[in-house]
Amino acid sequence: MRRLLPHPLLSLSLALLWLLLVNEFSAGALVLGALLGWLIPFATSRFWPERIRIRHTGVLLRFLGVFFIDIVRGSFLVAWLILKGPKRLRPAFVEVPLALKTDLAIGLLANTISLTPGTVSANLSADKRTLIVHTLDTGDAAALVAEIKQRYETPLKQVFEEENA
Amino acid sequence: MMLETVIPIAYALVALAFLLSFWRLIQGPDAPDRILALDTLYVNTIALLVLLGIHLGSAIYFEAALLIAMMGFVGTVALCKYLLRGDIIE
Amino acid sequence: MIDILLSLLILTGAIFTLIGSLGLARLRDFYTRLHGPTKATTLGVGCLLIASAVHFSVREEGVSLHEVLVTLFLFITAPVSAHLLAKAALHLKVKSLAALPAQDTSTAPDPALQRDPAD
Amino acid sequence: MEALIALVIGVLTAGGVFLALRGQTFPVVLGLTLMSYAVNLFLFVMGRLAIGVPPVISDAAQGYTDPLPQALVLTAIVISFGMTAFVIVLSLKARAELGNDHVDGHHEDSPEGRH
Amino acid sequence: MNALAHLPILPVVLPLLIGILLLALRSAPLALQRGISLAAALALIPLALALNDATADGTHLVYLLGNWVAPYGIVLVADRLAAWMLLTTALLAVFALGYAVRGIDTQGRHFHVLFQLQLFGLNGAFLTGDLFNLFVFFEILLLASYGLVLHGGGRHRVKAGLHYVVINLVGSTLFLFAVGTLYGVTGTLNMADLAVKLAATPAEHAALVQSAALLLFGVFALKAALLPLYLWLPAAYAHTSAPVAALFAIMTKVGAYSILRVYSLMAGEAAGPLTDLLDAWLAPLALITLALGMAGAVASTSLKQQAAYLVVASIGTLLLAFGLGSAGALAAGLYYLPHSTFAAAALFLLADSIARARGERDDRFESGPALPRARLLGGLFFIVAVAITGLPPLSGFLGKFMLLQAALDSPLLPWVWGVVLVTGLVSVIALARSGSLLFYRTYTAHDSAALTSPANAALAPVVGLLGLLIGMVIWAGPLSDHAAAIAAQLLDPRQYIDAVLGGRG
Amino acid sequence: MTLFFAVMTPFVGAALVALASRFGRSHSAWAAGAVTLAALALLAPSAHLPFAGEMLIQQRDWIPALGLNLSFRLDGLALLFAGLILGIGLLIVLYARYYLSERDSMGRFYSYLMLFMGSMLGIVLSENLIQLLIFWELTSLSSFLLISYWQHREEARHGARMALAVTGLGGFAMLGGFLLLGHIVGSYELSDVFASGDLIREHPLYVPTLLLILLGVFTKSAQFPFHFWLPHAMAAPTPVSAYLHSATMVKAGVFLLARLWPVLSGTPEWFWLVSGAGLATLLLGAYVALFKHDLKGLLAYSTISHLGLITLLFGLSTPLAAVAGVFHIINHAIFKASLFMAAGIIDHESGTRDMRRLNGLWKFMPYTATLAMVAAAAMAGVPLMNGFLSKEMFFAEAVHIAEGHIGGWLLPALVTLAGAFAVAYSIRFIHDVFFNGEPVDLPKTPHEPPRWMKVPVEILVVLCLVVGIAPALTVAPLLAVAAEGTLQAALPEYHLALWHGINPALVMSLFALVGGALLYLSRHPLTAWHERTLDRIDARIAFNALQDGLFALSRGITRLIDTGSLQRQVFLFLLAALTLGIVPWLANDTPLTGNREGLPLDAVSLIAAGALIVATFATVWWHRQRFIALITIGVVGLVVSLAFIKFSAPDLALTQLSVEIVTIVLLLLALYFLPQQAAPEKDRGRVWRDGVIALVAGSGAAALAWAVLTRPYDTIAGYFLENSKPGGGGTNVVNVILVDFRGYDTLGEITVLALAGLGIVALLQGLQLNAPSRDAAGRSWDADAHPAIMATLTRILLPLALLVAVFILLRGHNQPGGGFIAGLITAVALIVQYLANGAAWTHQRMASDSHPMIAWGLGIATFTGLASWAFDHPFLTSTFGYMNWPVVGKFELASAMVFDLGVFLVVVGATLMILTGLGSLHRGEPRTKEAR
Ligand code: NA
Ligand code: NA
Repeated sequence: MRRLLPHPLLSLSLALLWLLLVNEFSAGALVLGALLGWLIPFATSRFWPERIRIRHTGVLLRFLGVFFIDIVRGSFLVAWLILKGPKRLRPAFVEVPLALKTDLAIGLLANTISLTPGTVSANLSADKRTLIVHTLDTGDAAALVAEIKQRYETPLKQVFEEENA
Repeated sequence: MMLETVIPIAYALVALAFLLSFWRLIQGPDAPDRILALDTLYVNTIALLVLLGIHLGSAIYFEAALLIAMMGFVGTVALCKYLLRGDIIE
Repeated sequence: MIDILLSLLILTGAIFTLIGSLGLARLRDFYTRLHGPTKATTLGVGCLLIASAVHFSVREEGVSLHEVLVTLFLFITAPVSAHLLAKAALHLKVKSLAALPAQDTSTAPDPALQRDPAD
Repeated sequence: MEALIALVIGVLTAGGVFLALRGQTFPVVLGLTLMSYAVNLFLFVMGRLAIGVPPVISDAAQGYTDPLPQALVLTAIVISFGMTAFVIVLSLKARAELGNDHVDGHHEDSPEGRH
Repeated sequence: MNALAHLPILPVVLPLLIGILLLALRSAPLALQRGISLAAALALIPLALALNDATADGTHLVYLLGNWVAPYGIVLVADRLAAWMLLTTALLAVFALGYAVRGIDTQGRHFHVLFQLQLFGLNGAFLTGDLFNLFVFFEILLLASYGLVLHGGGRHRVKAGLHYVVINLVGSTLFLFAVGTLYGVTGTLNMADLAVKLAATPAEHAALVQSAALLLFGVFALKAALLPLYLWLPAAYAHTSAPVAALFAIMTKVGAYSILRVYSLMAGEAAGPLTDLLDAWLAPLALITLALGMAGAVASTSLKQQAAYLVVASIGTLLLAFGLGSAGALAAGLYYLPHSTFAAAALFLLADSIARARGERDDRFESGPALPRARLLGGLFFIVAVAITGLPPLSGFLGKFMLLQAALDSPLLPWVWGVVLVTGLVSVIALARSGSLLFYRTYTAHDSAALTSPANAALAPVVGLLGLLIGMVIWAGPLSDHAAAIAAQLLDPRQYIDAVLGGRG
Repeated sequence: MTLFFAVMTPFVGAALVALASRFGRSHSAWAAGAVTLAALALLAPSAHLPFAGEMLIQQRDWIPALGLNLSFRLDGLALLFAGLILGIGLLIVLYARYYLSERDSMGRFYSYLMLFMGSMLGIVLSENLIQLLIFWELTSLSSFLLISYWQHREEARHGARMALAVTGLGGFAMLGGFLLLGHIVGSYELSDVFASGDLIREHPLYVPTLLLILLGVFTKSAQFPFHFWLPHAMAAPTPVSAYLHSATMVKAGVFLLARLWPVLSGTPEWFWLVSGAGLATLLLGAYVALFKHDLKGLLAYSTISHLGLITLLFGLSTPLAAVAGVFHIINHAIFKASLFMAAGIIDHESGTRDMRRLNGLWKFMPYTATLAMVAAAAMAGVPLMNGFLSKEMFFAEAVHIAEGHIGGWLLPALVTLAGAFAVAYSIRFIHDVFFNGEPVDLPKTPHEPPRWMKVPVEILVVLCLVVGIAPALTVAPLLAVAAEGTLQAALPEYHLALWHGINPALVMSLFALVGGALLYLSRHPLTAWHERTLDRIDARIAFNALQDGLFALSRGITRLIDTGSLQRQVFLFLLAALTLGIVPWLANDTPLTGNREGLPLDAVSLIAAGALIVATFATVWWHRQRFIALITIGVVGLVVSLAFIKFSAPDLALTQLSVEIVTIVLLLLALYFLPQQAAPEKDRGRVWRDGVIALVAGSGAAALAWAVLTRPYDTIAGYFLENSKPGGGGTNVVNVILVDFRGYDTLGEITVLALAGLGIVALLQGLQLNAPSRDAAGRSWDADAHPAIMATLTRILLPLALLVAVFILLRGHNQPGGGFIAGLITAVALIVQYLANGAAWTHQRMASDSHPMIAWGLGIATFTGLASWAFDHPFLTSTFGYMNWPVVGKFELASAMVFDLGVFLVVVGATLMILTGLGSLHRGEPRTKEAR
């Protein structure tokens, strides 16, 4: 089973995306989508040997909600800051110590940070223990770090890294 | 119709965005600025294509937008990797 | 009604697109310029794509959702691009309004990680 | 619009020609690339300009543009891609064999950048 | 359709298939690869002969690719000229390959694949009836030739190769500009259809179509190495490996062929604004090319370089014949074409054996060690030199004789005779000097072990090519009659047009 | 075809002789003798014909359309020459057997000699002028081989090359002359030419024809001013000199004078040119001969002089002079061959030919001396010798011609003077060698030669005497038929006898004899004067200067043009293209602008075009800051794609976008190994020049585009739009064109791509480049080879991108997309893996060898094309059909889709092959620690 269907989640997503892609919800499209959903992960399984496990679906959904809201929030904030003028900005580099261990989770966190209000993840230390984040306008660096850890890192850790769901 | 007034305005805004990005690309001053500007130009182009699609009522521009999204990313990655490592495939 | 929604989406999208580029053009160091395109432009294009999806779903029979794919793509790639750009800028020590991070461990001249200068 | 396109083709050609006449391999490659843009555009517009009438058969179409130049340009793009790739690698080979990146293997014009 | 109906495509498809097969078999034993490659090249000869036979009575074999009629689909057109070119190519290929399989083919990768695809490109170019498809096959044969010209590498080869590649890339760009313009005016790409449409071009487009047609001529002139566009040739030919240089003897002829093919159709006697378009250009430029090529041959400092310049000179002679344009001159050129191809190939192959036999002196014109098997090498050199200088009794003399005779009616008579005769003499002087330096002014080598004695198998292709030249002398009657028949067909483009368009023109 | 076989015998013999030498030295001599005899035997049965007043002509078609046939003629003149060639040839064969030393290759010598003999025979027996010319040139070639026989000697090499150059010049000129002659007459057959004498002489092309032919004659027969090669040809072994430079090759020129005498002579042009050259040569040769210290040099100039005499006789244009000319040809051949052989014996036995060292040989070789004396007497024109007879006739004709002309004494006086010099050098030849004191420091002690070396000389000397004493009994019939053959008319009245009474000719002979003796006596002051003055004038210097000039000029021109500069080549090509493109506009008054309505301009297009233009300029401006130029060229590509989209070409846009990125990746890969920046150009002039040509080229392209875009046109496109769906089964017409209507183009195009990949693989073999350890600013590279965030997230993109690729591939036939774009997307998706994770990581996960993929792709495409043969359709005929499956529903299957799959595979394979090949270039393995 594992060898025949290495990434069921991915297969499902791909089949779904196929339907989006062909922009058509016919039986034929579904058959082909399913076929591709099986075939592509199968063909690329060597690129992605470890299986992704999602432990807390609820946490994930909540995280996604926060994420989307924060994107919008972040965009408005950045827009406002841009319009307000460059002179008012208080940019800074902030180091965020990481509790996450896996590359996938770290990557997702970094992406999340970049898409959400006023922050862009700029660099990951070689030991993968610290993420350097650039913020556009910040007063309290420690508060920002705390917010990042609480809002994004914790749920990500729960979803992707916590043993024994 | 409302769309017929909105779309030209949108065109103008996106075109202006395109110009600003291009200005940054020419202006620099550093290589990352120019890469960022090129990346932004790609995204601006997607916006233009989406507008064009709505305007002309044609879905034919969708693949181009999709491809621009993909290719723009690859270009940016390659350019950055070059700045970081020189050897982009090592 | 749909027209209003569409118009709103289109306008919002276009404005965000513009603001992103405006930030790129106006802000005064690379790191701050990075924020505009990463967020505002991405959202702007997202809005336009949604507008497109709505437009085609309404005008033609059947739902048109393939625009979601482009959006998804952008949302995955934009932060990666931003990250790499920032990383490159830090590596090049591009001048910054904020103090550059004190000791960047990954770019430190670790002899074990250095290439042999002879080659 | 036709004048604008002609202008664009002209500028691309001029830029390509100027770079193709440079002494180092890299600008020559850039020049060839610009020239191929120019000629691809040129070949394409030989089917005349048309907006919103792609050559995809459908009942709703109000008209079609000339598909033949498009097919030709596609072929031309692919071929020039292969050619460009080849000339890029060849320029590296020349760099290795000639010791510098001048197209004639000269030393005087190229103090080797900062390598 | 019977088997004969597919005949025109066979010389194209065969080398393609063999190329693919050899690519798949790239790890197979070398002997197998060589055997397949040689067998395929040999097989092209009967195919070409069959095509010559099928077209001898004036038939145009028109092959509708994809079963689409002209001018919409791409057609292959096998007429006397195409068949003649195919035969020349096939014969040349066998001997070039026969030389290569003695070890040069292993100096780099993919020699046989590139070689077969080169033949694919050449044969395709000779058979196509479509101008854009001609471009495509030009690119195939060029890219294959890039690979071949660089085969084995080395400083000089790479530099010459780079020049060859870049100048041809610029040439390809111009090709597209020209084809594009012609399409933009006529809306068609089929050469027969183009001929019909161009002949009917109204006067208000005159300069435009002339401009396009002349730009196209520029491209062909570059490939053919006509003045002032021959500068890529000497270095490229002199520095590449011998079998490749030998095969390249046909490369310039592709340009010459294209000039003949395209302008016999588009710029003949009743061609509207294109009537006699090339008259003012071709012959005068060919004359100067001949003169400058010969100057280069005289000035050369090594045998391969000299051979390369002699190729330039021969292309001057050939294009002079085409430029004069009369039936007699065309026939002379068409007889001279295989001759100059085989003679140049023989010289390149022989030069390689000589260079090896001379050790570190290579093929440079300087006193060197006495050669192993000097009699044999010297004798062959003498015969090749006689051939390439156009001295009696070999075919070069007959070709030039035909040309000079045909020039009697030309207003350029004094120029043609003057240049052809004087360059003939100059080539004799130059080659006498070369032979004297290489074979006569020798010293006894201290270390004769360093000299490679040429094997019989290495000289066999040279002998074979010389055999072809002798054959061209013995059967000069029928061959020159056939050349005249080709010329007659070319001078009556209506036949071609009717055959292709089937009255739709 | 006996004549043909007679001519061919020596050619075939050449090979036999070479072969025979393998069995022993003298075998080749025997073989050569046998070959010569065989040729004689082939001619013998026909030899009586001329004497019976008949002529033998044998013809066979060769290239009838060109008037070039194998045709042979045996008339009196031909017979005489054939006899001389073969007869003297036989003696030479015998003589050379003993002359050549152990170190000389007999086989080679005789082989060359046979080649030469055949060529000569061909000349004299030819009925067709062009065929004659072919043999004429063959004599030049074979004599080159003979003269250079002792190739290790510099003078042999130079002498041979000079002879070849001069006679080659003549040969090419004569080709022109014969072509004109053939043009005038309408045939190259001598019979036709002889029948057209008046036509020829009255034709406007007569003078050029004559000049060209005479150039051939004069060079071959060493007439002034082309005489200088002959003495240098004396570097050949003496048998060669005896044969070529007395009896045969140099006689080819006078043979031709004789042969064409009936049609070309009799005009003032002929008279002045031929007799003028002859007289000058006669005098010059005789004069110089006296002062040569080299035995063979003396004979060479003597030969020149006698050839001048013969030429002069033919120039005089009277039948009697012509008869005398033919007679002297015979006599000269006999005595000069014997003299050369005698000189060869002396050289052979004493080791030198220098007359300053050779003295008193009479004591050592009295027999040879006697033979030499008889032959020399013939050369001097002493009575009782054959030379006397023809010289008498010559003097008589000189007087006859001069009669009645003002200054008529001049010609007789000059020829008498020449006669006196001939006597003087003949005396010198004898006295200086056989008497005149003791030999000086000879390398060998001389003695008589071997028996058989003398025999040929004896035979010839006997002939000198016999002919001289009893001409009417010996030579008369032969002379008569030969003269008849020359004149192609009845013979004039003449009388061959020793004694004609006391007449002006006899007086002149006496004057010559006495004057010659006086000249010889005063030789010391004369020599001193000569060496101070005229000796310094040497035509060879002029020839060498001419030849050096030719080489210098050629080198100069070639260096000037071919500088090995690519920039110049590109420049010239552009210049040529611009000229070709512009000239028609100057020659016609075609308006640039047509009358087609255009599209209105819009702001977005204007902005995009503006960006493109600025980006192009930026690329040019920054081409030395290469990384930046890459970014700006990226903008250019983007806007070009936008233009494709704007003007309804989505397929193009997709392709352009994908290619653009792959190209940038390629350029980045390359840039790593190239200098990051280039120094500014020093040559401002070149920048301006290139700027101007770029401007003109750009304007030209723009004008061309404008001219077309403003004109209406008819196109075959309608057919594609109509037939795409019903005929090709696809609604995306562009794709249907690509895979169906013009699938053959596409097959070619993917072959190009495959070739690019293969060519690059071949190029990369053995190519290793030093990886720079620092970037352009001197910073060391970032240590993080594979940033984790990029690596992780790009892995998600791979399946996504592949999904898109499949989508694009499958829909291509009906919507924008297709194999090519899908292939590029796939390749790019995989390349991103290389970018993010490195080559080693990626290669653990996929096959690193792309060859099979390319082979499969090309194979699939080709076999899809071939499959149509099975259905009796031409190559690449497509088919399609609609399937209806349960659940799936109706869908289309088209063979063109399979073809497109082939395209896809080739694109993926080739692109990966190129990129990964480039990515693995740096020397050795990367030294960074692998992240994983
Ligand atoms: Na003496
Ligand atoms: Na397509």
